Amino acid sequence: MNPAAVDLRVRLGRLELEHPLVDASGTFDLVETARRSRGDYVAAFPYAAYVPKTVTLDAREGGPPPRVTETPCGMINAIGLENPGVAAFLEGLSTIVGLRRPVIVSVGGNATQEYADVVRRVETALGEGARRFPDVAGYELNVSCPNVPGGLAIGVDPQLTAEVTRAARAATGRLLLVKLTPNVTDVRPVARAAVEAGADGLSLVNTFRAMVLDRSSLRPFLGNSTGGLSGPAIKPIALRMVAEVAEALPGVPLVGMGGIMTGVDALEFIACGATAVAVGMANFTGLEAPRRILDGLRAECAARGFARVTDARGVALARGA
Amino acid sequence: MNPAAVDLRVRLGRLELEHPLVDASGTFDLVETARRSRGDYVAAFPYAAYVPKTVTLDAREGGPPPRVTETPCGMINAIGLENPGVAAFLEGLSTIVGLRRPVIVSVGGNATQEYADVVRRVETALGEGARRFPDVAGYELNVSCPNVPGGLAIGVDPQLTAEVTRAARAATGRLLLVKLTPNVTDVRPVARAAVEAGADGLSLVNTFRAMVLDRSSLRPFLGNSTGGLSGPAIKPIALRMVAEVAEALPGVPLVGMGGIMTGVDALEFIACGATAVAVGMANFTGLEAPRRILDGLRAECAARGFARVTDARGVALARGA
Amino acid sequence: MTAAARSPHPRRARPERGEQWAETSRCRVVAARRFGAFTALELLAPEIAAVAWPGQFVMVKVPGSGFLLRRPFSVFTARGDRLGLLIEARGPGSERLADAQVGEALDLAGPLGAGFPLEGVRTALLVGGGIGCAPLQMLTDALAGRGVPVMAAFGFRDGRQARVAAAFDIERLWVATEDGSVGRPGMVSDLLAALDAPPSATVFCCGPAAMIAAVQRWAAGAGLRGYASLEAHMACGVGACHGCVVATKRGALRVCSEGPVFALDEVVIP
Amino acid sequence: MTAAARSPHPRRARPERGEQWAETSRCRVVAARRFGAFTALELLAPEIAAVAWPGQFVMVKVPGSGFLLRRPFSVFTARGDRLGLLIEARGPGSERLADAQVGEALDLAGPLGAGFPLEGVRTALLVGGGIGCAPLQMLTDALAGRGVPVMAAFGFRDGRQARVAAAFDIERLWVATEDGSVGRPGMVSDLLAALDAPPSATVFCCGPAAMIAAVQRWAAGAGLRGYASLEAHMACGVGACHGCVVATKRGALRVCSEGPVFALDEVVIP
Ligand SMILES: Cc1cc2nc3c(=O)[nH]c(=O)nc-3n(C[C@H](O)[C@H](O)[C@H](O)COP(=O)(O)OP(=O)(O)OC[C@H]3O[C@@H](n4cnc5c(N)ncnc54)[C@H](O)[C@@H]3O)c2cc1C
Ligand SMILES: Cc1cc2nc3c(=O)[nH]c(=O)nc-3n(C[C@H](O)[C@H](O)[C@H](O)COP(=O)(O)OP(=O)(O)OC[C@H]3O[C@@H](n4cnc5c(N)ncnc54)[C@H](O)[C@@H]3O)c2cc1C
Ligand SMILES: Cc1cc2nc3c(=O)[nH]c(=O)nc-3n(C[C@H](O)[C@H](O)[C@H](O)COP(=O)(O)O)c2cc1C
Ligand SMILES: Cc1cc2nc3c(=O)[nH]c(=O)nc-3n(C[C@H](O)[C@H](O)[C@H](O)COP(=O)(O)O)c2cc1C
Ligand code: FES
Ligand code: FES
Repeated sequence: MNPAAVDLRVRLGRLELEHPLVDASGTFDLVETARRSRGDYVAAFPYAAYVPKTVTLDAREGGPPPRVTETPCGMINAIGLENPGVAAFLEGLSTIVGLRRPVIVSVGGNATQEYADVVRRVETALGEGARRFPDVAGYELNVSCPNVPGGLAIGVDPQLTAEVTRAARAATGRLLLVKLTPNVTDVRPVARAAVEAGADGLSLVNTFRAMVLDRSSLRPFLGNSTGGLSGPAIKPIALRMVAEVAEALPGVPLVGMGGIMTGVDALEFIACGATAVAVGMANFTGLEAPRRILDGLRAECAARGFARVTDARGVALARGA
Repeated sequence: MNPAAVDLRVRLGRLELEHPLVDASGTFDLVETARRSRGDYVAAFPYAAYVPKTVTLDAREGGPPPRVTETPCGMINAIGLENPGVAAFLEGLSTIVGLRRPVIVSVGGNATQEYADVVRRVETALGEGARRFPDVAGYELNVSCPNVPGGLAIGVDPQLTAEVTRAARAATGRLLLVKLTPNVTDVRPVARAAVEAGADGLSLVNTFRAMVLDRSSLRPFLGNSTGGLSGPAIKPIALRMVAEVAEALPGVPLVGMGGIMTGVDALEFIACGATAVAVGMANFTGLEAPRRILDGLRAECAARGFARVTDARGVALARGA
Repeated sequence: MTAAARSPHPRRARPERGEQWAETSRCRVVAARRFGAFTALELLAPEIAAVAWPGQFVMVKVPGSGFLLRRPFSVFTARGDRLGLLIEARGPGSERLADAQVGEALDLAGPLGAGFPLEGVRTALLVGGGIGCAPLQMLTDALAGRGVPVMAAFGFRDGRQARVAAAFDIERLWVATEDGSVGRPGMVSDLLAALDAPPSATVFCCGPAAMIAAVQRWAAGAGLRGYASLEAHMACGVGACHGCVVATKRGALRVCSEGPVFALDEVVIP
Repeated sequence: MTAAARSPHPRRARPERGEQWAETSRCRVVAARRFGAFTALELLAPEIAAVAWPGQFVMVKVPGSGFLLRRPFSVFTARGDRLGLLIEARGPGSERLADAQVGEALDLAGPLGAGFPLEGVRTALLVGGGIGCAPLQMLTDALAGRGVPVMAAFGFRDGRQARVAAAFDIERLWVATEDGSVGRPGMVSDLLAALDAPPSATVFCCGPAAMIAAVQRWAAGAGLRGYASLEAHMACGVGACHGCVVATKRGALRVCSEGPVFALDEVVIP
């Protein structure tokens, strides 16, 4: 089968995507990339939708350095949600008004109410002048921000997750995704709570809480002591979680991620029930990563006789998704 | 500092160990090794204590093949607790009566009562003829066996874990360790429950529930669909969990494990608060692995000026362990 | 220092079905020859070569940091101090090994596994499919040493694979290819009917599951006894982890320690 | 096809402080020379060499499957179509790169970062510690092209490190070693007092944090302005991930995009 003939289009809830690949929040900054790259990078944006770094109501300084390093087949990060706050975020967004792809705004917060506040601020800006911005198609609620006593996240608690989701749902009619944390005993109750509270779909997984030591001092390497593990190392756990949620909540669109470096990796998440997939750490291997993964996905579909990428969805599951 | 001068002895509860390295349950079979190796492998056993594969009351067939494969910087297994049952286990144990190191029997079970039954069977055998066996110094309760509805393990539930521990505690006066599963939102409540129910120490971590697909069929590769991830890929998560438990339960002896391949890796777990460390996947890289790791640990202690390996314990923690 | 260097051992006669040694040794590649899709490596491995038994295998460490588990490879030849391996690149690890350069040292553990029983064999019919032919050269050598007549039938996918026949030194060797480019067109099982194997023959086969199932059916029909060498994904290679079990009529058995050779009629192909 | 092949671009004049390009290109190693603890690699990299600015860096992909994140290396030289890197093996990745063979192709992204400002510099005092001397050769070349006089002071741990001085083409170069084996015994900061830098001099420094702090104090005392090039662990190298921030008086700034060069007096060494 001719790879060029493979139909890569997918439907993420109400959203039509040209292909299943989006960037994972926090790993690709189109505003920065456009600023520093030759050619019209905004027009040439390789992903089917743009998920910027998580934005909070007010600016956040983030954690103390060092913030990143490599681990066996992965990396750890403790950026600590550094971001310029929603107002500056909207300024930046307006510089890529020419983007021909939808934007899914990743929203963070400490208090459960903060999420809805950010959503409202974006809705207000869009209401006042949508033509100043690219097409904001929806939101992804990053419920991995620590909140619960002991440093755990909102996303470990089905009830808190439902609260955050409900408030955001009330603030927007656009696509609403909730991004699940993998640091839980069972991801399904949280997934179910988010969907019952109004989420249109779910993204998973965020990073795994982890720790790296400085090899000479044996003290925690990261300024923040612990951080989030991502990359190929976690792929087998991420695949298991995506498959679990796909089986527990058939029909709910999922954005799968965790260690996607190649087209086969992307296809594996789709086989486990994902509608779309997000590329995180691979962005750090070079700007050509998304194209390479997309070309790989197309070739892998063709080699296996999938005329539509949606034909591969759920083939790894006990019953289709 | 001269590596040979480093004092590697540690005290795991009431147990004196010559050095901190033990084998991780299920990854080293001394009975088999002795049978197939030249020389007196029982006398030359490289670990400070022998932890055999988990044994259950009755023989278990284990899961359907395939059961293992490599993953990025790790491996996945779904052995499914195959074992010949406690009676045959004791027969095997008697063939290595010449072992000069203590044995820590790893115990599994489905019902919470099964653990205590296995412990009692071992105690009875020892009572009837301790000289037929090597020195059985204690037990490690493997609470990762699926039990809870939905395929979760006893070890995800503090109460079930306490129940299992209490029953086993009543059945033996020997060292009692509980081996924690990492597939939990917060490992500390389970750790605390085990200690309050009578555990002398804790081992962590067991494997992470994960999934690997067959690259050509895109169906789950393992016969059992999901399996347990181990190896260097998980080391940063395992280190975080060991540090968390060490900080939450100071003074409780911990056996740390997860991806230890080198002396530095072992030292890192000790820096995170472990008293002893277990070597799992590394055993599959070659029979010389334990010696290599032990020599590395000694050299790394010397290079950092730790005259005693215990001087390194907890140096990565907010306060010492 | 390698384990081998630590514990030198005298040359001994090969015990029936072979001893299993988990010790590792570093072995220099002294020759590497391509045969179509396969590469024949010759290694200087006096200790393993001295005691290897036909049907045994070695666990090879793939050089480079990207590989953790060792890869199992059958003993292709064991002549003097030389150990031969025949490698098909089927994934990143075997690809790297197929690219091994003369002079490079590989880390081998073995020989491992229970090899082919040779006691009482009067005539031998060897059946190999694809890379499954690898253990059959050493078997031929051992049978020849005992004066046992050998007939062999190898099946390959295509002409490129079939070029490996040139790496073998078996007098009566028939070849089939699925694409018909070399030898008889079709599967190796089609060859079997055409060979008139004497009823006293013992069948030794190694290859893909489907081939083993076909040989099993044919041998049962022809009333021949025999052995099959099986593959399984392995972790330890020494019977410790129970990762490599296959279904047999005696229950799930470990390919690495209770196999890789099993009685042909006890094998259960799923 | 590399990104560079997709979008060929004309040679352009170097813009002030350099443009930042995230595109990757495969660059052949044309020379590799050892200088004690360091290796100087020369790469055929016409596109990067044409536009690189002193103080910029490239993100290099370490060959082999064991490495995922790229490693940052300063532009050591950019002469014609050749790009020079100076590499100290400090871990597995830099070790592998220091072992790069002539003929091997490396995957580079860059040039990246904001380099040293050269506008208005009348005399330059370059201060390098250990591998921190790497960006100072290209800086010297650029300053020489503008007719700016250059003095340089390099500090090394020992004689083995100091051998890298031979890789430099700087007329007025003083060296200090901590073990006293070469040049003045002591730290590079001890050298500074001895040099009588004119009050109009601009200080350019790169090296370990402790050295930068010492230079900062000395320059403040001497009333000299200057710049420091900093290191940080990086993921993206292009300002996207905020992984590489360092503390400055203007808050946490990204070494990869807002640096690696910062005003000497705004740097906050923890
Ligand atoms: C007893 C035995 C003898 C063998 N003899 C030979 C031989 O002589 N020549 C030869 O070319 N091949 C032989 N094989 C198969 C060979 O081991 C695999 O092709 C090889 O391990 C694949 O590794 P990879 O990294 O290339 O593939 P990958 O698929 O990337 O490997 C991933 C993991 O799966 C395992 N694996 C993948 N395929 C197989 C397989 N077919 N069998 C066992 N494990 C596998 C690998 O060892 C590794 O742990 C033998 C296998 C067994 C069990
Ligand atoms: C702007 C900049 C310019 C540099 N220029 C040079 C140069 O010209 N020559 C040279 O030899 N070195 C230079 N370095 C340092 C070089 O990047 C590191 O030595 C190298 O990344 C270490 O990688 P590794 O795999 O050997 O070490 P490991 O410690 O195994 O690396 C693990 C991870 O940490 C990162 N890392 C480790 N040490 C450093 C470090 N000191 N700085 C940044 N990241 C680090 C690695 O990139 C990798 O992601 C520069 C660093 C920066 C930030
Ligand atoms: C440097 C870095 C920053 C990240 N920042 C965010 C973030 O701001 N919001 C978020 O939801 N996820 C964030 N993530 C998580 C990723 O979006 C993604 O869930 C995770 O990295 C797994 O994908 P990967 O293995 O492909 O990297 C970040 C990850 C990395 C590596
Ligand atoms: C093949 C295999 C079998 C295992 N069997 C057991 C077991 O029977 N009981 C147990 O408690 N843990 C078992 N484990 C888990 C290990 O003891 C250890 O907790 C885990 O592998 C993490 O260590 P590692 O990363 O060093 O392998 C097994 C692990 C592997 C890889
Ligand atoms: S591979 Fe471990 S038992 Fe066979
Ligand atoms: S390394 Fe990503 S912002 Fe600097």
